[in-house]
Amino acid sequence: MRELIEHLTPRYSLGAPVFQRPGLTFVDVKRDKLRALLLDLRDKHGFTHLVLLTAVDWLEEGRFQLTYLLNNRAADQTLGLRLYLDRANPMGDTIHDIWPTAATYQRELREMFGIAFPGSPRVDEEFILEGWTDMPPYRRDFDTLAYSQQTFVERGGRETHEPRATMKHKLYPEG
Amino acid sequence: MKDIDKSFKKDTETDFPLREEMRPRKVTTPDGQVIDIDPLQDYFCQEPPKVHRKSYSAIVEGFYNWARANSLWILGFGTGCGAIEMRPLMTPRFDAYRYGIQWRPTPRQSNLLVISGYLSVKTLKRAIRAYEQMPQPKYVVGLGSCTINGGMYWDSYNTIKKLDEYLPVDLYIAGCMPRPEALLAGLMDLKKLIRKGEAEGANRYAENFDWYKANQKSVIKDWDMPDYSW
Amino acid sequence: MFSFQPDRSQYPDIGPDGKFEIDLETGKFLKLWQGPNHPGITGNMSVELTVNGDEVVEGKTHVGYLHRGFEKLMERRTFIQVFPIVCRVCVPEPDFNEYCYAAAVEELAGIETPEKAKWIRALILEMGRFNSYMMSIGGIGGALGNGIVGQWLTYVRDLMLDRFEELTGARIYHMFILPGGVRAGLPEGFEGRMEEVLATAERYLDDTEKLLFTNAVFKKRTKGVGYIDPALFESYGVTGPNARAGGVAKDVRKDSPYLVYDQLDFDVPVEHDSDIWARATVRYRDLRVTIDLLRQILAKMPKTGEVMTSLPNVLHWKIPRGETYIKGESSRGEYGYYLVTDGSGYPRRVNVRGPSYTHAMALLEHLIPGTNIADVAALMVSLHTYPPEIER
Amino acid sequence: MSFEWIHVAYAALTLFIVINYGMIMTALVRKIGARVSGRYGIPIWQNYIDLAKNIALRSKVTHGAMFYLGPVFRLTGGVGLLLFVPTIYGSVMHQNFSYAGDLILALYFVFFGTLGMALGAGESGHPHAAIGVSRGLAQVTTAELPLALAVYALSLQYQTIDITEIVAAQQGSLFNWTLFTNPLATVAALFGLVGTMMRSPFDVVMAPQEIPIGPPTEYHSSYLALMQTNRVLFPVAKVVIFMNLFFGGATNWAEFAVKAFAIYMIPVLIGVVNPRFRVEQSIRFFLKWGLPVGILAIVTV
Repeated sequence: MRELIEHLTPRYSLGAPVFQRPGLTFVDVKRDKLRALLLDLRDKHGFTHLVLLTAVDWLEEGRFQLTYLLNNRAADQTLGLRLYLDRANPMGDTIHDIWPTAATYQRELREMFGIAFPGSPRVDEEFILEGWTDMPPYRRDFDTLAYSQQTFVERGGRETHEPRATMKHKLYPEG
Repeated sequence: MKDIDKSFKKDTETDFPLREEMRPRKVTTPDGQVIDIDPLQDYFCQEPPKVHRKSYSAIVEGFYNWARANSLWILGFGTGCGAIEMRPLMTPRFDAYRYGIQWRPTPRQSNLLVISGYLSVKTLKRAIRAYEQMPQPKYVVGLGSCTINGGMYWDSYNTIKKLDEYLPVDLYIAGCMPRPEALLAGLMDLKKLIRKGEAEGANRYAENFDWYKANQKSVIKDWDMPDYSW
Repeated sequence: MFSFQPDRSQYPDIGPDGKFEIDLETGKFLKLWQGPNHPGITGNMSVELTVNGDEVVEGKTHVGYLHRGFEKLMERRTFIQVFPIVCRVCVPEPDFNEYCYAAAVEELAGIETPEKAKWIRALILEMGRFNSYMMSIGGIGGALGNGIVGQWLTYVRDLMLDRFEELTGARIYHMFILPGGVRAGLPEGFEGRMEEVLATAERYLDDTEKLLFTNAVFKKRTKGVGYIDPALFESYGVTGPNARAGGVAKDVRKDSPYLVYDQLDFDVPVEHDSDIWARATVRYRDLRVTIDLLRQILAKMPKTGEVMTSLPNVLHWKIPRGETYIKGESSRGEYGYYLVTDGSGYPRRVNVRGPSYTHAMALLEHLIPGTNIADVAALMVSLHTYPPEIER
Repeated sequence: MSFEWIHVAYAALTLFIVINYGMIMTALVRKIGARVSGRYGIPIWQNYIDLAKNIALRSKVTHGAMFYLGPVFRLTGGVGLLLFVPTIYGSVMHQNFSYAGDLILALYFVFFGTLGMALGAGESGHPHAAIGVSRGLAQVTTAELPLALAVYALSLQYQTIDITEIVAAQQGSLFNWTLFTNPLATVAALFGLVGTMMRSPFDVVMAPQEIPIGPPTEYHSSYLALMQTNRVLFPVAKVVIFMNLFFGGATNWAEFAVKAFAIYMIPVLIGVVNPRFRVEQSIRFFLKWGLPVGILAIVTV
């Protein structure tokens, strides 16, 4: 794996790799190099299987992280490509022509994180939510409990035990 | 558990836009006729449900209730994870057929809607449609803690927390998930309710139709649906 | 004399982009919804079909009826609070969620699992696979109109649920595999009772083979129907038995062994036709392998040893920033958890990679055009999709 | 045969007996099926409760006159089929309204209900009903083909189209039954029986997993109760024809009960172990296997 990363780094200006465990590596990529890198990995290096495509919201850093996980079955290697997008106006590049199944992931990301993927088929159709008018729910600044309390009627009499407070009370009853 | 973000305010300003296919338009039929179509007029059942009286004779009503109790046809609509315990219910180990409980694939022929677990907003819309299509008298059983007060999903943005706000529930079966034995016991209790003539949820729904509809509309924004059962 | 070729004279025209131009207002086409309230659908999802006569020209999968926002809920919970809700992600085979989540947390927090816990985990996973296959084969029988197979195999599944109950205390959601190990060891005499269940299962499977897999009608309905070109496996992300039915021996248990699978002796069954028949057969054969594996695990398992390591104080448990991906071979294909931590006491992001995600969405939409309405249910069941893991 | 008003009462008695017999027998058959799959099965009187329940339902939504007439036509088909065929041979009471040309009328009534159902279900406006009807008509038509051919072969063989005479010709010995005198026609007719009984492998029309549940999708409450009555009556009436034509008829109710049950079990046994064909597969099956046997039966008479 190290050889492959070393081989690819100059050409695609990859970031510093993280060798999570034998068989799993994460590396940062640039947006303009992504497509060529994916094609190269798929066609020349045996990373033919798109395991998943998902996003992580780094609210504090003001950016989204897109993770493309690719798998090379013969070599038992998984490579995670991390791509950072500006959180204010997130815009990704569609890869549905490389992996048709990516269109589904992109639809989900569009709906759940509000990341645009222009050109991806049916990307603007509703995927999971229906009649949703609020901000995309997987963003960190969306508070699901607050939304739930403001939307749904709750039945009274529900008692919540916050574990830390409960344990503290049990162990030190005097306080 | 993370604390609630007090500053978070739900967006109540934005209205869900009417979709292209939901707008009124003119359509040319294959034989050349031009007709006006207003999908929302067509799709919505504008007529509120009727309150159906009981039989005049108590003996006849008693006999009817006995028949209804001993022939419960469940709509085969697995709305949540509870559906997985409905299957053992109909198979050799628990065999609910013994008690006259059967599966029906279409809402028109079923009397009992089992809400098997949490209802997401999207499923709630379909469950309401299925419920309204069922013939009276009809019964609703809420299965699992999540129909009672949200259960595991008490803080989820997409599941309803209290089923009886939206549909008239006759009986709840608690548990996550309730075992088939609990389901059988619950259905037996429902039978007792029916025989006593207390399971009049459909009439309750018809009497408080406006209240139920207002509750439903407060969570469901997009009412687009095909106008037949599915 | 008789031409049994379908009459395609009424078919839609093919547009410039190679797709059918479907104009519903011509009256030639009919929109049909299969699901969510439909006995032929696998769980609570729906397929929007456009039919011309008996043939489907377009199919769109609609999911989201089971969406609870798990990935959001997990972000609000501490690492140990996540553990009771992960199993709810996939109802018929919940244990994979527990294992993948536990393994991901262990890897990022640097916790070692005891050897015996690994064996018990493998045992639980294989028991879950057994249940899942039982439902799948029964479902294929049911979708094609042979309900008896479904009845028998659900009964066998109930027997295995008894063993689950004995081991974990619950029928469906076991919450048994938690970060650091498993909750308990095996009860006294468990092996003997498990052997009884397996023997019963084998008897019922013999009957099933005679009833279903030698039946001419079943062969007619399934052979050559729902063919997936093996060349498309990679582009549509096909894994698990669906790929093995097309001659690609993809199996995470062999490709990158986890838990104790490198110490077990088993073969991965492979079929080559890549149609519904092959997918049903490969599941049936894999079920036999699973039964064998269960016996092996019980025989080779160390009799003594710890099953749980001591965790740090879970109320103040913080895991340093990092990310990982853990995968396993579920009964439907590669099941994985992508976990990102940010140094706080809560996960930053959990993403579930359910195999149904690719199978039921892009692949199914690709396969449906051109099939008969009657085959859609069988096609869907043969892909073995569980909707809760698509939308979570 | 001259008409007397008492015959109406006799026919009503026959109808009553046959409906009750059908109720119990279909429940029994379902119980047997349940035992095969390892269940205890429904109570034997479940059909009566279901019927009472459906009549007891309060809301009745109609889609127009034909929607209402559909089940009525269907029941008419069942009742007509029963009443124009001698149920018990040699009995004055259960001779019903059989007359010299009843074989042709019976053939007509076998199909009549399906057509009525098509009209009614078509008006319900549910796409499943429309698709189910078009499939059902296509499949039943081809399934009836061997049956019609077998009936022609029979009328050639016995030189009559009077069922009573056909039954009379079969009396005396077991080997006088058409089953033994003309086995080809019997086989051809059994194709028709299995094909129209709406059991696997020819039940894709009503299959819940594909087009749930075909034509009766929208029927509920009293409409469904009418159809349920027909559902227990029609198979027995059909079996009566087969009993009369091929299995020597019945001279008393006990013989009737045994023979009807045995003949009814043929499609049940086939259905319980087989998955179902697609529509075009079953059409192909009847054209490929049923039709040649039927033609052969005519040729070899």
